[in-house]
Amino acid sequence: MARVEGYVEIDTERCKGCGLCINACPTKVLEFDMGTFNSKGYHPARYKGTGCIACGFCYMMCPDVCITVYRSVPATVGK
Amino acid sequence: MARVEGYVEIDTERCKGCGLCINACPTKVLEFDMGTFNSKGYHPARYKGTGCIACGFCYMMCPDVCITVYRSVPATVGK
Amino acid sequence: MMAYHGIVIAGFGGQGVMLIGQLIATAAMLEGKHSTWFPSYGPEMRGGTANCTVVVDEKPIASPVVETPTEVVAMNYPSMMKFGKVLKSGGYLFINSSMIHETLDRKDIKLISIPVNDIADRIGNLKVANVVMLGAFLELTKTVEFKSVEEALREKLTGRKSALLDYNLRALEEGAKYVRKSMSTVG
Amino acid sequence: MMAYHGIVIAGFGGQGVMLIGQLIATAAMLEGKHSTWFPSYGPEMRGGTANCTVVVDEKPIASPVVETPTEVVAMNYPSMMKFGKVLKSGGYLFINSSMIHETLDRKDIKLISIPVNDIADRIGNLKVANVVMLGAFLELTKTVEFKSVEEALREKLTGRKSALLDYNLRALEEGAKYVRKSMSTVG
Amino acid sequence: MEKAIFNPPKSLSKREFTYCPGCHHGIVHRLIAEVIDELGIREKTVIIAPVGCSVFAYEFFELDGTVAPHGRALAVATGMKRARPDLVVFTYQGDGDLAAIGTAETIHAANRGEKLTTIFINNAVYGMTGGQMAPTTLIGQKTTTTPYGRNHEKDGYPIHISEILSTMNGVAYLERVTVDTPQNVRSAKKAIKKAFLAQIKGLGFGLVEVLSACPTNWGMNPVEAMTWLREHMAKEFPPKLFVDKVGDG
Amino acid sequence: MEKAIFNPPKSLSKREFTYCPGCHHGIVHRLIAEVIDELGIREKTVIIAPVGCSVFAYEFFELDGTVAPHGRALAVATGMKRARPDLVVFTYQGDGDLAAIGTAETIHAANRGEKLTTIFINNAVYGMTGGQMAPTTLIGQKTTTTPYGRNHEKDGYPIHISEILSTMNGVAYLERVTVDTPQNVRSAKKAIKKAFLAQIKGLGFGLVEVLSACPTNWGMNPVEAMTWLREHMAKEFPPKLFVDKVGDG
Amino acid sequence: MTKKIMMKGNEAIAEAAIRAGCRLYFGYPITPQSEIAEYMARRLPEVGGTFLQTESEVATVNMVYGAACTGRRVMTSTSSPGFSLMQEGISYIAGAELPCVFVNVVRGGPGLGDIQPAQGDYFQATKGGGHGDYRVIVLGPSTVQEAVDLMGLAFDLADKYRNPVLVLADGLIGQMMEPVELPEMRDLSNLPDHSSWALVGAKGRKPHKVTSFNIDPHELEKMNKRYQAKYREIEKNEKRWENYRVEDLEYLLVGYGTSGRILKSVADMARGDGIKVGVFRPITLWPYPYEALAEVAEKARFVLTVEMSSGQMVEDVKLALEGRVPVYFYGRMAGVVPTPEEIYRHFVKLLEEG
Amino acid sequence: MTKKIMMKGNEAIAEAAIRAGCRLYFGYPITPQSEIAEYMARRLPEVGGTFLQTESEVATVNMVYGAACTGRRVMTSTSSPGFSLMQEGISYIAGAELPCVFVNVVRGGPGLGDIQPAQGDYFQATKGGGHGDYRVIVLGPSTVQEAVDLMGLAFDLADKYRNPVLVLADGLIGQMMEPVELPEMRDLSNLPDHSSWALVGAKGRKPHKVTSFNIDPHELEKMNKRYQAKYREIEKNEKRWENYRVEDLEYLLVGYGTSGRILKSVADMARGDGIKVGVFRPITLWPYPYEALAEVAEKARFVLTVEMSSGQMVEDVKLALEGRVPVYFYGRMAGVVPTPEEIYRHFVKLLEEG
Ligand SMILES: Cc1ncc(C[n+]2csc(CCOP(=O)(O)OP(=O)(O)O)c2C)c(N)n1
Ligand SMILES: Cc1ncc(C[n+]2csc(CCOP(=O)(O)OP(=O)(O)O)c2C)c(N)n1
Ligand code: SF4
Ligand code: SF4
Ligand code: SF4
Ligand code: SF4
Ligand code: SF4
Ligand code: SF4
Ligand SMILES: [Mg+2]
Ligand SMILES: [Mg+2]
Repeated sequence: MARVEGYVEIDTERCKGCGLCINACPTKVLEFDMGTFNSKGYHPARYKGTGCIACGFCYMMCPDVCITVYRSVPATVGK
Repeated sequence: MARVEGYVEIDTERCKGCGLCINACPTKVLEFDMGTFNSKGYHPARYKGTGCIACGFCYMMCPDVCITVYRSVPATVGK
Repeated sequence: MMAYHGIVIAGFGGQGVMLIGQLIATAAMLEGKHSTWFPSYGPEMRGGTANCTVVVDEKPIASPVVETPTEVVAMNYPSMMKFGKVLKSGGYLFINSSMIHETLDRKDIKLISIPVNDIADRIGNLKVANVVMLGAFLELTKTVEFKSVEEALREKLTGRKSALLDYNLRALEEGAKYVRKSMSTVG
Repeated sequence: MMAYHGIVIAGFGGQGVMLIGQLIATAAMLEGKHSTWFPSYGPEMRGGTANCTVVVDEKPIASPVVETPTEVVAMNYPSMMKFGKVLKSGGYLFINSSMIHETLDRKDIKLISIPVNDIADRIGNLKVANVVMLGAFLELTKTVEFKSVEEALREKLTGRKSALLDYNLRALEEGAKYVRKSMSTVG
Repeated sequence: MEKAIFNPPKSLSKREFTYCPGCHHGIVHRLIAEVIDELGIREKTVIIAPVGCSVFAYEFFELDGTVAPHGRALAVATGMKRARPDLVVFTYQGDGDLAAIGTAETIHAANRGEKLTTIFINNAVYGMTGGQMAPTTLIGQKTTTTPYGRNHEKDGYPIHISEILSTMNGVAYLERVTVDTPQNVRSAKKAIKKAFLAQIKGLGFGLVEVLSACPTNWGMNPVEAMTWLREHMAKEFPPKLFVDKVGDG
Repeated sequence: MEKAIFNPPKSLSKREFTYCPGCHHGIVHRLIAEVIDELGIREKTVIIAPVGCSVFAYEFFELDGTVAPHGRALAVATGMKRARPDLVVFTYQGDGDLAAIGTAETIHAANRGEKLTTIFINNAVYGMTGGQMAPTTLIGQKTTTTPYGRNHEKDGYPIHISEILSTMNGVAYLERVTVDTPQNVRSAKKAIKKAFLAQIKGLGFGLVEVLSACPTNWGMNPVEAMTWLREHMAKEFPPKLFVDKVGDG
Repeated sequence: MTKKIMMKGNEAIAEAAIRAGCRLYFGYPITPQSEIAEYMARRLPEVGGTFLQTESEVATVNMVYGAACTGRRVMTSTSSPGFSLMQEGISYIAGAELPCVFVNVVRGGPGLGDIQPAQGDYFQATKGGGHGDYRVIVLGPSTVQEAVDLMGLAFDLADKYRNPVLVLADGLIGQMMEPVELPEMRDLSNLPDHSSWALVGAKGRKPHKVTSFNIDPHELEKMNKRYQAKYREIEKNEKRWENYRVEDLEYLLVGYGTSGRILKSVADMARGDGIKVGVFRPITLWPYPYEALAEVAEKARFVLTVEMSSGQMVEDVKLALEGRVPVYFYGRMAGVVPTPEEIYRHFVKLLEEG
Repeated sequence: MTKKIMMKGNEAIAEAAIRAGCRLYFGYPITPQSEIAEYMARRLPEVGGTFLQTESEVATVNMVYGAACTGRRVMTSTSSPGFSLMQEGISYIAGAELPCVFVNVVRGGPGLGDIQPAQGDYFQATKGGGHGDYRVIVLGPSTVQEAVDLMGLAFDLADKYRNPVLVLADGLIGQMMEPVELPEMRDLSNLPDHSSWALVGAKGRKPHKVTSFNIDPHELEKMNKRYQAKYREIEKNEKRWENYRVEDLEYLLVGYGTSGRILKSVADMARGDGIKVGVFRPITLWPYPYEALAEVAEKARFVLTVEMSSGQMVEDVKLALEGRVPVYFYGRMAGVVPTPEEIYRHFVKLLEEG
């Protein structure tokens, strides 16, 4: 069966850099954005850009409701 | 075996006429003294005078600690 | 009759002193008078001493408490000793002579002894001893009228309790009768 | 140097603003001066904004609160905006330029920008960024002497923490050095 | 020669009880005093009385004593015992006191395993204040605040304090007893003794729940009340040994 | 075409949480909001926030709400529900709030079988006030008021609220859960839904105890805290379904 | 005119509350006011209301908080120790601006004290027994009839100002029987509308939040200023008192509640002896009728304040008079009710002493 | 002279209590005073004392009651809402005449309020937040050093009078750090002897009974008279205050605790401008130093009272002055601490208006 393709949007201003999403992601496609501080002073989480399977684990573990997970309809329609 | 002989003393001023001793006495040798009121306005309990076996039931059930139970040394020494 | 009555009614809990106080106060109200009733209990949970203060007046009652009662009803010995002392000079002291065998050493009051338990026993219901006392009380003090107390009794004794009404009415009457008969003995 | 200092030190929780305030107050005490330190926290449980007020004076301090601080240390942008505004005219505003990229639009104050995070990073311990700031602060305001702060640090960092002493002493010095070098740029 | 074989214990004071005729409070007082006499601890025992019909209990014993605010006897006892661990401290509490307003103090003293003893008088009613519903009032039971009978939808269920406490590590002795017959009085006394021993031996918290009659507020004579206790209360609250870390001897 | 398959529930307000990074309070808030969305009860649901780190919870939901005095959320909720039985009322409470100062209110609301739902955040510590011992603090755990580790002789034992409540007739749903993995988050959500259903169906009191991490006061990073929760807290407080009168479907 | 009936104060208070539209009662028994709860337990189910006996007074006050959040009329009653336990909750209720009614039937204190009538809780009632700057409207009835009337007023004021109202009675008012006339039943559909703030589900509107909390002191100060403005408004509108035989007074007696009523007997006695004595009886204890008192007291040679306490309201009397008239005090404590005679004796002694 | 150290007010209070011989602490955490409990938890075991974190403030106050029954020095500390919950217990403690010490580190109210420094609990503290006629000795420190000194005094007064003593601080005193000198450790064997009444087992003597209860109002009134006699004695002996630059004053500022201390800055500012301003700072809030205040205030054109409340102590100022000097009030509420500058601006406005 074809692997589901997905992607996530992270509200980086809301993010507190706790890392629970990164820890939970089975495909390891999330990371800290070490290059920026948000206005609260945290390094927010960021999607590496590919490899998300839209499992929702990151959403489920995020204590600050920063993450929206999308399921893309396979390939046909562009991002 | 000879039946134990006993007798009871009742502090009639303390008595509230609840009847629990009378109810508990296995030999039915206690009764209300209907002829008098104590200063609290109750008919106190009274020992009929004979038949007590010094079982202590009346003492045990009396909520107002009015009763002292004596065991007489059989017959020899008078009351 | 005087307009103001400050009455203390006292006895053991269970002797019905509260009830007769309430009957007087209610009867007064029915007559368009002002009245107050106020209870007081001793330290015992139940069965201890209890008393109530009833004030009846033609005008609004400022103080429901009474320092020197105009009448005292004592259903037992401790009550007589306690409240007999503060009774106003010239006032009535009603005592339950079924239970009080001593008398109070005061010459300036009117002492009325009524064997209310015995009378009630004769009526057939020991519980109305208090109402016997009330009958005696009313007969002498005229605080309120008998018919007002009867009305108050009728209002109180409804439903299952209505069976008791007759006993109470008899008691009222017997109490009154007793003092009428023994009037001559009153100092 | 003036005798009275009313200093506000502000930043995120975790940036160590409370500690440097305490170090100033303690150093002042060691010099026989009077001092007070008072903290204030934002609504967040942790990691929110926090600030403290330090007063140093030659005479007993009546008010530990300060309406118009003589010096403000702002470790982040919101702190600069909030406390920069109330800084006394002619006062010092120290800002952490590692995190604050804007400046405050006031001409009547002395604005000192120090990239304390970067300096601390260079020293090898990001946690001493606050002490870098303290070094800069002392170098310019002379509120207390360096050696008193060193003494305060030595008292604070005992046991397991004594390993950190060197980092802190370096940080103090680097902060001071940085402003000495950039002195010429101060308006 | 004659011998008084049953007579008032020394640890009781001479004051007459203020309880109603036939009230079980008096029986339990006597048992406590006997136990204190037998353990020889009168001179180091302190009683904490509750607010309830037994509010005067601190006067009824020949012991140092005080009366706690309603429901707080176990907090007062905790403070006292922590201040003077050498004392034997016990509380005497009704169901309103211990299981309604004092719930938190009861649960936490027990859960902490305070070295204290509690005699808990469960009479399914608020005696002192004139017969209102207690937390232990039975379903269907009429009281002045459940004039139509206790209804679990409106008034909730009877609370089972001993069952609750039985889940706790801190409890060293816990038993529910009755004093409705001479035999049961004897067992109740044994339980009370063990609840004191749990404290004296430093094992933890000891509590004896005594199902007790309140003839006055139940509207029964003392003998009827005994029967009602047996036939109704003991059904809802079965006498039982819940915890015994004291053992025998 | 793309579809947001996981996105913030409507019953949450837009306000950012004031919790520390990695604090589980936020996860549980989201679950509650999802459940309210799914049950379609947002417009008749009222939240009672506690005093504790979640004191702002009444601002975090798009619901009518209030904050109760510390420990009294279930009394406030009882008053509200009795006044308006048509509302869905829930409390959200910490371990200090629900199991220390609020013990009596908790026990009696549950025992009465109030038609209420409670989400109980057990994080073994007083978060808001800076990490003091909670009634649920583990033996040996260091907190600011047990600087030498909790010692049962001095500080008592951890209290097991769910075990206590499980003895009560009034309880219709009772489960202890964790939110330490996506799978457990999913189960926790189911439990929360059932605790609401217990209320909605009029069955009685529903409570879900959520073992939660307090990284800040535990002195760990959020990921370490998860592990500690699993390895220590869940040993003392095993996740378990205690009471389910709701059934399936 | 409705018929007069003989009623115990406590029961009259309960019935008056029901007639004022109260359908929610939460309470924990305590002498000398348990008859209020008992009456409610019997009567509320008859009118579709809800009675709940709570586990404690702490629970009670918070249940009242919760019920008041819905905007429905709710009350509780207690006596001194129980009222002390409610102080935290009352502070919250005042801060959250919730309308509700408390009755404290005061007994002898401090501590467990006794169960007799007293007035030792005046400070607690009027100056705020709880923490923070808040006010409770306090009404002090002196007869059973007035207790009935003030219960209705209490609910109306609570609703009007979204503020807790306390009826401060004493054991005598609670326990005594007097003839009363009861008001008609209020039409429930006609009670004040609280839909703009009540918590009843955020249906088709923004959520309502009820709170006494704000972490930002400047925001919290704004809330406090709102409360204070309301309190000034109440002070302006709601002061109530009774003057008795004050027209030509030379001496003034001041008392509230039971002692206030007893003072009328004292005034009558004095006037019987030709001494012109009047009585000022505050009915609202907060807001205190300072100006009205000052006005009648100006003419007095001295003022004698009588309380069933060690002297609490007397501070308000002094605040009203600011030293312009000598203020004396006579009190009985701990449940002892002074008789008119003893007060009069004390008054005469003061007269004679100069 | 002992060495000065920099200490947080809360910790200094705790250490001062220990040095005063307190070995028993019961408490429930609440901001802004939890450091007292935390310090005690760490420190008491070191000196053989007992720390217990309680399940609530209601439990706390009753544990204090129980511990105090043994005659040992015991204390607790809390902040506003927690102190409200203790009111019933404090009334019992006062009635039972038990010595013990309370600390209330006041925060913004009412209700949940906030956690910033405030003085809104003055009425509750000084007029009796609980029921009945009782008094608590109330001490109001204005610096960390004074908090230390008053803790020692608090224990001594508690023992001397067998009465609860309250140290009424505010969040600023609790949270701030200042240099302090600590007293020496008290010799525990030398503390006051309570063996004549304490509950420690009736060994070879009649049982002791500790109680606030008497069912007979006349007996209870006797107990109350005993309390009142003691209160008069305390009023006679224990009033304390500070005068600051009052010798030649033309205007007087009055404040206690934190606001009292801030007023000294205001007086300095005014004197800088040539205006002769003095400050009166009561240290005992009960008994209130009425006479001392009246004495310095007589000379003033007006008095300005400043509090971190809506105006509570100002009533005592008015009671002291009885209208002889105009009394104005300036207050900030809810946790806002006024600055010397804003107070001075207000003062100048009054000057100009008046
Ligand atoms: C704070 C407080 N609330 C209420 C009361 C009134 N009160 C006195 S005893 C009591 C309950 C008594 O019932 P229980 O504890 O079961 O004891 P019992 O009289 O049945 O032995 C109550 C509610 C009080 N004294 N103090
Ligand atoms: C009467 C009262 N006592 C104490 C406090 C202080 N206080 C606020 S929150 C809290 C405990 C918080 O712990 P918990 O309930 O476990 O919630 P958490 O912060 O851990 O989520 C305490 C003691 C208070 N606000 N009110
Ligand atoms: S949805 Fe799943 S795969 Fe995608 S980022 Fe989140 S956790 Fe990773
Ligand atoms: S879980 Fe949420 S808050 Fe934490 S790092 Fe990820 S996006 Fe940020
Ligand atoms: S001792 Fe036994 S036999 Fe004797 S009177 Fe008592 S109960 Fe009856
Ligand atoms: S049991 Fe005691 S109180 Fe009752 S009747 Fe017998 S002697 Fe009297
Ligand atoms: S009321 Fe009940 S519990 Fe109280 S003394 Fe009487 S019988 Fe005993
Ligand atoms: S202190 Fe703990 S419980 Fe509170 S917000 Fe922070 S992590 Fe969460
Ligand atoms: Mg009971
Ligand atoms: Mg917690």
